Amino acid sequence: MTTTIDPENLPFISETSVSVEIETEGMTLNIGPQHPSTHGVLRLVAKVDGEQIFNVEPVLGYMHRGYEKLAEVRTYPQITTLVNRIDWVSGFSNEIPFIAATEKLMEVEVPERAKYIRLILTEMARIASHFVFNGAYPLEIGALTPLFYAMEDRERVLDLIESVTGGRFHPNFNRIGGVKPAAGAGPATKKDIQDLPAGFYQETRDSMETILKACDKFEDLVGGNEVFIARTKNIGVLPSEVASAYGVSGPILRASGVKFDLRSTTDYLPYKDFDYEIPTGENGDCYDRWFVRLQEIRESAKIVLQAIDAVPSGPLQAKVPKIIKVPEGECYVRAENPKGEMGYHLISEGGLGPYRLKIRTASFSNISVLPWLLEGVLIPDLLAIMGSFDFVLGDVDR
Amino acid sequence: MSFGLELAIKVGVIAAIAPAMALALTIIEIKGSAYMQRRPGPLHVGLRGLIFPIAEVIKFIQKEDIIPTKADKSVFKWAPAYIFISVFGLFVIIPASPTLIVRDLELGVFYLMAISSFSTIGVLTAGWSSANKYSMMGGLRAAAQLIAYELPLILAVIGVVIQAETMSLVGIVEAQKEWGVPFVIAGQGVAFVIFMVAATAEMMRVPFDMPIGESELVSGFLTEYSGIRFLLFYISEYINLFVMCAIASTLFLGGYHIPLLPVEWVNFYGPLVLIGKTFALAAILILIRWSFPRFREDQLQNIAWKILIPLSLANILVTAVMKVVF
Amino acid sequence: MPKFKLRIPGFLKGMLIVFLNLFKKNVTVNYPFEKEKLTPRARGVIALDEEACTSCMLCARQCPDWCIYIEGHKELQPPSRPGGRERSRAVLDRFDIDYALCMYCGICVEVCPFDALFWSPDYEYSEYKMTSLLHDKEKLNEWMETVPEIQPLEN
Amino acid sequence: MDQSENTSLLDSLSSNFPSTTNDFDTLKIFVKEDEWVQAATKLKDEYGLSFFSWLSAVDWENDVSVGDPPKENVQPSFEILCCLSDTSDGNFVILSTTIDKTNPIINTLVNVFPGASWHEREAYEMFGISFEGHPNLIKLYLPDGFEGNPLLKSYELLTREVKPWPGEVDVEPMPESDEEIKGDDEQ
Repeated sequence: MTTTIDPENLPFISETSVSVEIETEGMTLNIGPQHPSTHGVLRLVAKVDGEQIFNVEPVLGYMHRGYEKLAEVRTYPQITTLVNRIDWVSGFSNEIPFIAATEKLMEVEVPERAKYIRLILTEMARIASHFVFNGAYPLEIGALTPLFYAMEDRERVLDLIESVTGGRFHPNFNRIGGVKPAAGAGPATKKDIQDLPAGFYQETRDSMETILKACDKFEDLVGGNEVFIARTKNIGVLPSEVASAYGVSGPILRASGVKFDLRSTTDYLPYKDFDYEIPTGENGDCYDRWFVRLQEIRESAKIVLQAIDAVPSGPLQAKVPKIIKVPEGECYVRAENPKGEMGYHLISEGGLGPYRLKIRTASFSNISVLPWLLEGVLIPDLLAIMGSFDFVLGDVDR
Repeated sequence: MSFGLELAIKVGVIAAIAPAMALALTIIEIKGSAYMQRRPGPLHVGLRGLIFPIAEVIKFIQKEDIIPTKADKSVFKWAPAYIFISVFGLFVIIPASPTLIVRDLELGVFYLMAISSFSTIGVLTAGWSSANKYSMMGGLRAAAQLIAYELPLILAVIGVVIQAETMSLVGIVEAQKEWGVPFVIAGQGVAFVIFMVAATAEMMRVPFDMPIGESELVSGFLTEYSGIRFLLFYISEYINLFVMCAIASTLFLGGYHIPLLPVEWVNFYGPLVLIGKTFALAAILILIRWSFPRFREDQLQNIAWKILIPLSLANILVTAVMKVVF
Repeated sequence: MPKFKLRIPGFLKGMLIVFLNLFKKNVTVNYPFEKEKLTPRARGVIALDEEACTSCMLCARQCPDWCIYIEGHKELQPPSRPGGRERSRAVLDRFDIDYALCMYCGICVEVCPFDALFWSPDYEYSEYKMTSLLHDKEKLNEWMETVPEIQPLEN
Repeated sequence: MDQSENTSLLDSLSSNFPSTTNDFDTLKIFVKEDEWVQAATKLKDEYGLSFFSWLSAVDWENDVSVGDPPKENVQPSFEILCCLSDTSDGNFVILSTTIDKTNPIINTLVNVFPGASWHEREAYEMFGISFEGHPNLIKLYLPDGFEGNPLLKSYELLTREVKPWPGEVDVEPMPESDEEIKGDDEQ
């Protein structure tokens, strides 16, 4: 349901034609690691003339935990616990590409039921991540109430994830070869099967209904508001060539008009069995980036609704040795993370842990385009554009 | 009664009413916004949170009042006083009934506009003297915004003055009583909207709260203030809200007058009616605060200079023509 | 002169939504007085069943954070059948989990081959001093009561 | 995997580039060091692989002080990987070249893909590889006073040395414990 006010012919309130006659020397403003709206510890050193910025230089590394080095001293089951802490807003979907890469190297066939459960939980993680964006972005622009409504709806999805996996942010539910089969390895705990709990289907259907209603509420409350449109329309327009040259992926690339979604091209999860559209924006400004993510919540809710009815029965995990040694080989698997393309380049030399694990995160490339995009922009727009990129510092600094 | 005693009583009454009204509006805003966001708001303070503002006042008084080393000490210390004085000054001309008024100035509206532009100095000095880039930008934004919205505020009121043919607020309310219909219906509806928009900008409330833009400027010119100085800013913000809504209801909604009630007891129901109308207006402003994002300051200037001022000039023209015709 | 196209002004609908939310029930769970219903699989704390543990050190090895410390020794037990030889049995001296380091990943519970470790959703064990987050085996045994039974599953 | 079906890209690539491998559905092209930039521009212009995914390096070393050494010993060198993809049907190619460790210099891809600058800065500070012609080759993540290149295999992890491993077995292993547990060597 598009908004009642069609975005084309609503004229832009004002254009920022700030003509500088008075010669004022620039000021370097540290939008520093400690700032209310840098989504974490990102520091922007901005050369500012009055309110207009003419050069922004992000300083990274405040959140660098050195995951690629840690991965080399960990065994494969331990890395999944490490990896879902990269983008902590969408916990579950970080593990998927790594597990898929290991399974590909070990040539393990994942049972259907495990694939469907993984798909349902990934789409729920996407809904949770996009709700955080839906709550935090209006906050950047000054509206305080959408945050509370977004967090309330997100609570529903997190409770569902917790009822299945036990953890809300860091579910750690994926095992190589499938999903966590049982609570333990002893005679009694082996029988405590970690399958979907009773009443899960009914609860998910109710939650998805309320989430679809919440999306319409957000469309009126945030998208319809003229002040929001004035603050986000035609601001931070990112052409698609620049986006792909910098490796910007995910909702931001789709907002620039590129209809490219890794869910439909690679088959790391059975997305082919469901029909869903890929929302794209027209002119790649902040409004489109916000609107594409709102549509994606709707699509994910639809996918989950279809997926619950079609979950096949069967084992939860394929036959996998207790001590996992991945045979020699090298492969790169990428997945559609809520923030963009997340990929793992896994080089294994047959040891207990990988020889080298390159983690390609979405937000790192997404914000590498910011210095180009923030030339000559006013400070409030800097925050509107940065907010629309929905990055998480763990994702950026790894 | 000698003038001194009368003056002392009046100042005493105002010194009691103004903070009480500010605390009442604070609790309405905090509890109201909490319920709007489906959370209970402050609960454990006492009486299910209703005495929260008193707790806050005490908290701010006993908090340490930090003055940054590089700040311009004397200017930094005096900044909150300017705003406090300008906001208190406005109480002089608000009529709770034809006699219940500090002083019914002939040039009431003129006095009103002069005093209300005094707070700009307070905000600018606060921003400039805190030796902090963010508060300096907040101060400059505030100065530009307050000056830009001074004009529509004044031009909107001129329409009312033409229609009521007097500048004294009691006279304006009497004119509305004689017209039988409050001015907001009798031709001054547009002026009322302009006045409310300009008043929101004067009070630096959302959607015009760029000077205290939390997500951009940390908290604008208030960044370096703490302790009792921050309390002065905080209380004067809510007194400003009360005063502006009181003036709006006096000029446009008929102040202490209600058509049905008998005129003799105006001294009794007058203040209640005035406070009722003021709190209604304040409630609308509170609802606006929690459902709007924030403008960018160049959009804000555009709205002031390109929409509000031409509109208010047109309104004056129409009122003048109507005055001549009827 | 930018003009506002006022068909159904968006901000009025926005204000209506915020106004209607005024009358809806509050969502907050008032923590100390009302407690949120926990899902039985929530990973709150790890409980240890002391008899079952044979100090095989598998969980201490697999723990990514190195936060499980185990010491045990061997003991001779009286023979089960009269005349049989004594059986040597590993006895647990010390089994500490340092919850300051633990990241609740659950590898230890999964790896334990003797049903000694269980998850319990209880979470109210915050401390004033970080060192007292090191739970010894008596404390871990206490958590055993809070471990829920096996929950019914979807068909 | 759809990657392996579209053989059109595979055979058109293998015609132009000598050694392309496609195991585990990862299309990998080996190029000599000096053809690095031309290969990238060719891939970008002719094959439409205009999406710059990532660029990184691998430190091939025999005596490693961290993790497990490679299976058969390998000639010590840096392997530089650069992944390019297209934004239509999602196939990707990994461009790879090896440079020796004595003087690790390779020319930069910034003029072909502006997005490469941060990835190259990261490889510079993590491996010590310097990129010829990079506009501002300074540290990206690490604080200024940090010496050493962390991702080199010779760079040990300090905390693992300081803290004794709690998995130390001071009680004799269980008599009937199966072989696998014993084989679990120390990390």
